Amino acid sequence: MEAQGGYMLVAILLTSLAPGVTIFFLREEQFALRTFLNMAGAVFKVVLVVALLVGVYREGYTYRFSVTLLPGIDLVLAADALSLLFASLSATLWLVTTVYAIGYLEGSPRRSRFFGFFSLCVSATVGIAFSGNLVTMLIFYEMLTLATWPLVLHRGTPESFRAGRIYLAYTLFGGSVLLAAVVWLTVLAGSRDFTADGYLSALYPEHGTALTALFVLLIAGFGVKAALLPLHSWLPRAMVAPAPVSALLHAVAVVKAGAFGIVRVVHDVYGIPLAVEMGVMRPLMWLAIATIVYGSVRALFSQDLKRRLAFSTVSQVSYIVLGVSLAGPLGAMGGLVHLVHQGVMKITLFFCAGNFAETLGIHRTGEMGGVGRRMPWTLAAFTLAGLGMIGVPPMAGFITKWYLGLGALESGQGWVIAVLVISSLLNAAYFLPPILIGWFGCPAAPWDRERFRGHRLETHWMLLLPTLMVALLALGMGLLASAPYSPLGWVSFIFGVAPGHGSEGFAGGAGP
Amino acid sequence: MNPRPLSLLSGGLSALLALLLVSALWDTPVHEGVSASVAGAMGHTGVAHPVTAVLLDFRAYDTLLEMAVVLLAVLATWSLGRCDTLPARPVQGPVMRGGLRHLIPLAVLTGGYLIWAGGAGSGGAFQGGAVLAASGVMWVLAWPRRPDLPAPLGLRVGVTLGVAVFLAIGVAGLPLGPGFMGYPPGWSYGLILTVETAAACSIALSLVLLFLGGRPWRDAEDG
Amino acid sequence: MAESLHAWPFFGSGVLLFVLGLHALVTRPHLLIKVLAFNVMGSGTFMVLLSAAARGSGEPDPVPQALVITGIVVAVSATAVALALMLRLYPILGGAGLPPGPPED
Amino acid sequence: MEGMSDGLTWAAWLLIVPLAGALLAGVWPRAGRWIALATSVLVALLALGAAAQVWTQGPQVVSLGGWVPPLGIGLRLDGLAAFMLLVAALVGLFVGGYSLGYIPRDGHGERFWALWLWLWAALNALFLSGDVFNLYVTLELVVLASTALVALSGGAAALLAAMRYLMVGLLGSMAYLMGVALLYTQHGVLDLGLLAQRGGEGTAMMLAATLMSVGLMAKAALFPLHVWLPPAHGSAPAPASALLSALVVKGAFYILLRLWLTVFQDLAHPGVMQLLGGMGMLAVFWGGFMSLSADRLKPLVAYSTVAQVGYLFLAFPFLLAGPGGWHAAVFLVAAHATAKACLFMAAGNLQEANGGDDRLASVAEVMRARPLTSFALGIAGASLVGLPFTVGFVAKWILLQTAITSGAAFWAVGVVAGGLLTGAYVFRLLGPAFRPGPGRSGRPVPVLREGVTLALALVCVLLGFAGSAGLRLIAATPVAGPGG
Repeated sequence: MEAQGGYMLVAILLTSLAPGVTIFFLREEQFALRTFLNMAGAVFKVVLVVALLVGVYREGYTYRFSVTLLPGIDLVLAADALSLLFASLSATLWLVTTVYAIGYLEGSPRRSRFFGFFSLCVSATVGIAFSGNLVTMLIFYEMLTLATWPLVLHRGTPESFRAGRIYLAYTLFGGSVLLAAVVWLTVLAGSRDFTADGYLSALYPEHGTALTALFVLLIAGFGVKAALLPLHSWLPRAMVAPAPVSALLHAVAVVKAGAFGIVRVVHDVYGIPLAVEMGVMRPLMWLAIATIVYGSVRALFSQDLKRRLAFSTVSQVSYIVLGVSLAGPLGAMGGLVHLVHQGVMKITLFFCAGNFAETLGIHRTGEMGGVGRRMPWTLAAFTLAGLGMIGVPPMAGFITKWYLGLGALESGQGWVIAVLVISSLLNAAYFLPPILIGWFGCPAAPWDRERFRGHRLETHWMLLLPTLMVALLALGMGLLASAPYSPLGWVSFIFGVAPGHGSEGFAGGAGP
Repeated sequence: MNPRPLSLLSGGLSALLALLLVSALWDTPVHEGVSASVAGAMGHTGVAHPVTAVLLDFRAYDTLLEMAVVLLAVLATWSLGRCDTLPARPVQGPVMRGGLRHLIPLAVLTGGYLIWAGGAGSGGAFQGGAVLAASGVMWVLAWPRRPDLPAPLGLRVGVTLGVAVFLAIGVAGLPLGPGFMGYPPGWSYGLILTVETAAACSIALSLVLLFLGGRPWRDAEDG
Repeated sequence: MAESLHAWPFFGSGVLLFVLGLHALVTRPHLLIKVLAFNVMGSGTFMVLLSAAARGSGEPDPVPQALVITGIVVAVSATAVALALMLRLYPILGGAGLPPGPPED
Repeated sequence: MEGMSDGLTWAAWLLIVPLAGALLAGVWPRAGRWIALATSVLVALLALGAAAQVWTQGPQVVSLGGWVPPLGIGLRLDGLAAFMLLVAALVGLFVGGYSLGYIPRDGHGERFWALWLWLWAALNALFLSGDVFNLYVTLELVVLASTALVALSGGAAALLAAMRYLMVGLLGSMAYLMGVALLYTQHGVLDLGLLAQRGGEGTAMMLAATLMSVGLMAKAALFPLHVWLPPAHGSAPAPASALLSALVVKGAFYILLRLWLTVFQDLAHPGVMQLLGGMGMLAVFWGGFMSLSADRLKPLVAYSTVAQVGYLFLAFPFLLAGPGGWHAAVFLVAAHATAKACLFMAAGNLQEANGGDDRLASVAEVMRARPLTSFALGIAGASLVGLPFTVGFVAKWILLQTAITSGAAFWAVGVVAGGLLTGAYVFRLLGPAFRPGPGRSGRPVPVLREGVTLALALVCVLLGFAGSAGLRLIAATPVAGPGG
């Protein structure tokens, strides 16, 4: 199939890159211009992504753009169904988060710098989504590191500097491992575009050891950002960043970039058949399970709200890896759909946490008593997303767990369902208490610092509106899961499987 | 590192190096080097003395750069600051000055001869320039007051002249045929003598100025 | 070179000068001595070159002679710059000895 | 005798123009800035022309004045030389633009221009030379011009640093010259090409290789012969530091590489090459740790040069890694030259704005108020670390690829670990800029300078897309022995 206008992909990158770079050089007081640039870029990006979605779904187009970097090595941007899944998630949530961030940071210093790096982050994330080969993905992956670090430092407190240092240490290390792995792979197999079922099978079993070592290195490299088990501890610390950063980056962009990278490596570099043959999927599954359980347990014992959410992220992102490692289409669907579902639900939770902190000064779960009377809308959103995380039907999280369960059965590993059940119980154990005391409890003490009292809305509209929007989105994704452009619908399109059906055809990779 | 161990270490390594150098030189074959090529090419150059031919024709580019080194050294010492006082006190009494009155013209004459002689025998721009410079240094040392040196522009042109003339002649080779740093056939002798003269003047002046060790004029920053 | 013994003393002295200069340049802190040592090294090198030129039978090779002339002029220029610098440093250091220890800022 | 080929014409003008500019600027210092500006534009165009010439016609070795080596001196305009000329021209152009805003217009400050043009002329002569003795003369030119530039600011530290540099430089030159004497005694020729044909492994050759290599390593500031570099590059005026770090140490490296590619090709045994590479790796780590513990901006950047020079020495083990293995290190020259020049230029802006104080803690305040310079610092730093979208990333990629292709994966480990160390000190430098508190733009710094600094940072990004072209140019270097 002929590749269509690759310039569209460049344009999508530029919609956030150009405003981002411009914003750096704006003066602090140029509020209107900065806001306009941010919003225009975000809206334009969403429009372009929708155009691509339609193009890929209706017309079956593929989009590709490439520049030569070195002999035999191209920088490739390509839009296939899988990349659009991640790109549309990032674009949509960027738009919402931009509104939220403008409200959240109102009146705080150094907003030009903040929004500049914020836009660079989104550019990097979208770049990862549209990367057509591993080299390109590595490039954007490192760019994401570079652009996120200043946001972790943004508050400038000693604590955030400590977090920044740790974040940098982990991600630079991960980046280096990834670089070494990608170079090695390129030496071994050349720089090839991602293809369904991978491109390495010809090298097996001749280079079996090298391929296994490479797999470990690649997973470690991406695993740092995906917060897989031994490499996760930067994530809870990075929660010192402002709420929109935690929300968009640490719940969506950064960890998802890692998870997305793992998906690409397993599906489109190695390919499921090869990965299964090499016997690397089972260890990956164990790693994912360990991370799921560990994250949930740590979340249960975290009293700080954002920290609890962060550990919950550690746990939930590994659902994606788990889905992939089940090595069947249904499990993979569950994993991929969770890429979107977890993003939307987790961003809702972070927005709510930000609203509580900004409006009432609530930082710990114990302080949430009676918050439902003061901030019913926010708590409602929190409740919806929390229930979704637990996996209560008909929320989006249920769809994930359902497909993961089906996948486990399909691959003959039914015991994984037990893991899902345990994890759900743990989820319930740490999400239900704050929800319950929020609705039914009483404030233990007066709020630390209460703002927006007596306003028509419970908090600033720019904080409330995005929160409600993403909460509704999370609800809608569950209720309308079988619609064509829903996440599940799209994931089914990726795998060429009708939603709700079994494994009549496993394409195994990206692209119809 | 303490002085003593350092000294021992350096001494030991130097001795080792000396042994190695001697043994290496011992093993080298006897060859005539480039002398055959030089002898063969002497007919195509304007000068009769092989060393001058090598310096100013075959390896003229080396010599251009070498004169550039002298000029650059002058600029470098100038950039360090001004020479406040002359390096030595003038000697009182009639003997010194009377002697110099005869010595300086003699040295100038000798220098001039050496430059001219370089075309055929031993001598050349550097030897001549050095003798000229010696007379200049004597002049500087003997003068009772601050030397009344020419204005900066004159000095600058003077030290630059040698390289500039050489470079100009070298560049002229580009349109004229023999290429960069080449002399048109038949012009060699005249051009080489021109270069030698300019070079000797510049070198002499430069050496005197290097002897002063700084700018011999005041600049804004000298206050 | 065994067959051209007349060049031998010159090679030997050249090498000796070179290493003597090297040793002094490395170990002596006084700048004037260092500069002199550099010149001694240079003389040794030039001597080696000239001995190589005069080794064979017949006319000495002109190329090393030209190289030595060039080398001498270059060395003189470098010496002049070094001495000028030393004169500037003299009042600052209160002498012409290079302070010991590694140069840290 | 025979007519000039086009290649020689380009090479000749690349020597003539900067030399003529230097002469003019020396005679007429007050017009120095305009002479320098015109010269730098012209030389940049000429370098492009020369590179295009090599690109289309292939490498050329031509003799000056029509005298063919061994009688005369040959110039070599091949891929390696053209690449170095281009790098020098690129850095020179930007440093020139920067200096327009740095060098005061009052009389005596203008001496900078002549010295700068002399340095450039000397470097061009060095890159083009094909004769071991001629290389010695160019080396001396480089040493003298650099010494004068280090001493330019005139303070005690600068003079002392200049003196130390001069001593090391002269010692290195003299060791090199003894090597030349040995080579001539052994072979009776001075031309690189002819020496390469004769080759040989005798004591004289080994000793010549040792003397010349050690001398050049001292000039290139390879650990442990680096102690002169941080004070010299740290106390020179910003544009001079940029030139010294970006180009001058590379000049010595270039000669060393050139010698091992030609004259000493028969001596390039694995053990020797691994030793050179190992010293390079030690330099990477030592320089990195010293950078990490520096508390002032310019010493930090200067120590980083010590570290980055270490990477260049991977060229030697890579010589044996297969055809063109050393290309990676040469490409790294471009990456490091642009990044380091940019860093020194940015450091100069910050230091001047901060009233001459370059302690990291107080510079951070100025960084907060000067986004142009800080942005440039960030990009150049990223290029130094080898993060994507910079030329540094491409260079690191090629290094790793070469290391892995050659089966010497331990070099790859070294490169990666060194990169992490670089990351540590670069981010330590950038970190304080994000501390809270008001920014302070400090004393005025010409916008031109901030603009040029940022523009060079953008060049670091643009060159990231020049990897293929750069490698193709470097590959146009005829090499008979290992590495060819």
